[in-house]
Amino acid sequence: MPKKIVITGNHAAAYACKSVGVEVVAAYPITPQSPVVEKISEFVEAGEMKKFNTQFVCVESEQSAISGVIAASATGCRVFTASSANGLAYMFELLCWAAGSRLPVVMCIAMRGLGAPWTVWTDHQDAFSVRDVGFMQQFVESNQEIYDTVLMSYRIAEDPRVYLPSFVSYDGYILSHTMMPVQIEDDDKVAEFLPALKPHTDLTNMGTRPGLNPVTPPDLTIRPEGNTPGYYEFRYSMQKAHENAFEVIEEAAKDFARIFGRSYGNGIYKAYKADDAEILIFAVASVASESRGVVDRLREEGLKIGLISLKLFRPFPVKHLREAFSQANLVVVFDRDIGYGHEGILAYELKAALYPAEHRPIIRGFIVGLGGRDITPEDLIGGVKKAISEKDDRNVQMATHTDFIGLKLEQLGFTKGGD
Amino acid sequence: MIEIIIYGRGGMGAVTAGKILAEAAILSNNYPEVSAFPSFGTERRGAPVMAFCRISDEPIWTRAQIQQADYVIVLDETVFGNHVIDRIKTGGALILNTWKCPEDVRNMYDFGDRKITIVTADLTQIAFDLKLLNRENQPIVNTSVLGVIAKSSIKITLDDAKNAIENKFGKSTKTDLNVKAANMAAEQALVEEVK
Amino acid sequence: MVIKVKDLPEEEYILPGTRMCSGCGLQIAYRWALKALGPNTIVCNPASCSTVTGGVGGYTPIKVPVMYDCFETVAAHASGVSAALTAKGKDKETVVVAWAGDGGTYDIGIQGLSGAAERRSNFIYVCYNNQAYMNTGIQRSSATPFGAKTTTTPIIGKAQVNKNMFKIMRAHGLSYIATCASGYPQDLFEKFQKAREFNGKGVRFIEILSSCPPGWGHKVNESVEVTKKAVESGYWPLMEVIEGKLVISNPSKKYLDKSKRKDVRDYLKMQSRFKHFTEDDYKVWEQYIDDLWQELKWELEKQSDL
Amino acid sequence: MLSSRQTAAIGEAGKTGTWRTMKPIMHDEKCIMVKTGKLSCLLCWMFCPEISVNRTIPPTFDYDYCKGCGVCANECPAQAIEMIPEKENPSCESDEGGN
Repeated sequence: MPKKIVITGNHAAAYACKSVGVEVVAAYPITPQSPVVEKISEFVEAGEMKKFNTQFVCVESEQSAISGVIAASATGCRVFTASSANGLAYMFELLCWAAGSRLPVVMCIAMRGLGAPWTVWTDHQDAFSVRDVGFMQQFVESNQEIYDTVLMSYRIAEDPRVYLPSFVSYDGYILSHTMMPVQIEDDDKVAEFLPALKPHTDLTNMGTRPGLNPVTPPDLTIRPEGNTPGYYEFRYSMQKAHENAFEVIEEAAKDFARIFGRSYGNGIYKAYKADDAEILIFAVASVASESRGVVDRLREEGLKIGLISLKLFRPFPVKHLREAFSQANLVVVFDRDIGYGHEGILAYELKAALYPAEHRPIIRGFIVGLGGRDITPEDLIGGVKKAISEKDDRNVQMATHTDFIGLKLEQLGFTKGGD
Repeated sequence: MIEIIIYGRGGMGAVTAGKILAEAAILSNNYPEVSAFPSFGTERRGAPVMAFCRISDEPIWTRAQIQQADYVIVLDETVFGNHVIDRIKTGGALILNTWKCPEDVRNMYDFGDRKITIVTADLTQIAFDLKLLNRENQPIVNTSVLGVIAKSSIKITLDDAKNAIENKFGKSTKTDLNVKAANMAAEQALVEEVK
Repeated sequence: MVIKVKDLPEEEYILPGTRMCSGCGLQIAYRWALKALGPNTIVCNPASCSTVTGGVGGYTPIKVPVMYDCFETVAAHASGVSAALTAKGKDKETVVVAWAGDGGTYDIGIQGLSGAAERRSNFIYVCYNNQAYMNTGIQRSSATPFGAKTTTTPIIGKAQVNKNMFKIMRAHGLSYIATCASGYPQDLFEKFQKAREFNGKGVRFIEILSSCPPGWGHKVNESVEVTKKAVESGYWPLMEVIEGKLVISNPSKKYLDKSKRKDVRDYLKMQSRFKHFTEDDYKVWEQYIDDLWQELKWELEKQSDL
Repeated sequence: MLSSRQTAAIGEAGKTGTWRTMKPIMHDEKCIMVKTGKLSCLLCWMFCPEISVNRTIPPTFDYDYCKGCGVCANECPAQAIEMIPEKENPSCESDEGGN
């Protein structure tokens, strides 16, 4: 019997590992991800994962954590790791390695602001900082969605059309430490959804003696034995794999809904009251879930407003977003992150995606809630109203400064110039 | 949606109280959606802490901290004060662990003319009476408070509270003691009549 | 008992026509290590000379599975392979080897190695020590010995004595630790067989003094001779620590007697990296060797007292 | 193609025999193994870094891949191996090799 339990987001991730039968876990604690590591060790020590003979490698750093799971994945095992912020940054080199080796590593990010100055609280800067390492990247809004998305991520990552690692990112504390009801599914149902791993590389396969060699010449070399693959071509094939991922993700989302009766939009984005909306909010994760109540409140005021909550950030669903925004006149983007020297990352990615579209809405971006500054519905309503009032102001549209919501400059002794 | 803030001190189990409350809410079948979370910070033993809980029959999408709650539960009277009263919605309720009666509380603090129901129960005394103490010989009050909640207008019964406590701690004599404390708290709680 | 050359196995695990330098000491060591370990071996290889020599593109001269990884992570990597083998129930038959250079061991990789050693991950860690970052063009490492010229100690040579990795690994309480030299394939062969027998007993650490003709500046044909001189002078004692007990290996045993040790100048003078040495520099080396053996002797005496 | 998988091959770096400037030749009459008629000494085979000495009596060289380092000649206890200039005694066809 599937059971509904009240657990934190971190524990939801750990339960998902148990459900999918992860064979090797290597992880290093960091706030706010630590309880994931603790819970999995508890499962392993209590013998609850004996069926899979799960090995927990208690490494001495994040770098070793990701390195260990890369190696185990190349040895044909289903693997998992998790991190946050500076730990994630410490993994950076190996993240590229996992993707370049096309290993279906699934990894959770309990999102947290990157130091300095130190913060343990949430924003999305860490997750967005690793957007170009080659991982697929999904954002979630609830603990149930964490559990479900980890399940889906394995299916997508291990699909032979994809073979790419995947991030599942959720807000530190806001989900990681918040208890919510989560339905834990039966193993046989999970097995129906997620087939056994068919690794493309298995170092134990002595018969064929495959090595995994990342050293490639810059140009295709014709040798007596045949062609030698080149680095550039590998990059191309990675890009193709990302492009293939869309159909795999949509299939997985459909199958997930059929088997478990839950769904998250089309698996790519979740639309909320968007059908007739002239104004759309665009956000991810905690900001998106906070926006739902905001949409309800503003609808009561008579505004035709909706929400596009982006679930899949990498690959970036350009085609789907062009469709999603084809009716809107105004898009308000709330970024809990910033591309320093430019603007919110979601905002500029969306602008680029819609630039060639036939219908181009006005896109207005705001920065919110960095380093865990609480985002209240009033903050978001203020942003939407400001965007509406300045919608036709050409000067505002042409301006290059970035709007921050919820700053307390004077209270904290800063000047307007940030000094 | 009902919003609840729990005040306590680090080590008293305010966060656990939130979690058990959320569990009990689920078990009641009246509130299929819950979310319980600590005030996000580094918890230090003895320092004032806050925990938050939302229970609802509809999906909960807000992730913001609760500014003003329908119910404010205070596990330790020494953290109580006007700043706590400010966090109670008009029409809401205060549940305070104290030996005082609601009338005394109203007189001692500045409630102004706000319409707030005051509920008091001497959870600390109940814990001492039952020898319900933690490893540091501190009285355990984060479970018995569920009994007081069961007496409030929140649709959670004493049975739900009992089941939630058993789910959390497993069946044992200590758990039984916790349940007993909740029952006693339910009996002894004093609810102020709102004029 | 030293194994006879004719009894060494014929099966090769490295195929000729490799990318390694002419006369490379690493290649002799790699060849005999793999021969000792046999076909059920998985090699993990961080950035180092052996990465490039493992082949460029789709082909490799190495006949056992090799997975390459980042410079600093080979020990964690081997831990991952080892954990995966345990999960699959294949940890008994297959041996995992981390094959790293001195840069990847002494410097950037020491954290991962120490972590793996402490948690008793199950693999053989090999440091082929050619005493500098040879793959990037002979820059100093913390394994570079006193006085050696490298491209980052280009004029006066390295001012510091090298780190003592052997002692550092001993402090981790490993089941098996050994030193080898690329000029002693038989000794190396036997030690790798022994390390294989310790499968299941955590990290086994083997350090190989590996000659490098371009880095050390010796003649290519003297690649074997140079490490022999290192051993004969007493500079590089071949030894083992088995379950904590120190054993001096046969080729080095006689150098407990100082009078049997050959002049270290013969070793140093073969190499252009020491060409600038003055009498004082030689004396530092002589003192280093004396101290080294004094310490070994003390320990052996202490052991026999027990 | 998924990732950089490898297959084992002889001559991964091409015919490395072309790297050679000096070439080993065996003076069979001096070889210990020829003298004794037994597979005994084999030091040239053992020390060869490039696996280019064949384990035969007398040992022979794989000139396709021998890089001419001369370790074998240096280590031969009977001085049976002589290094001679490759140029005057070519034994390997030019090959572009790897890169």
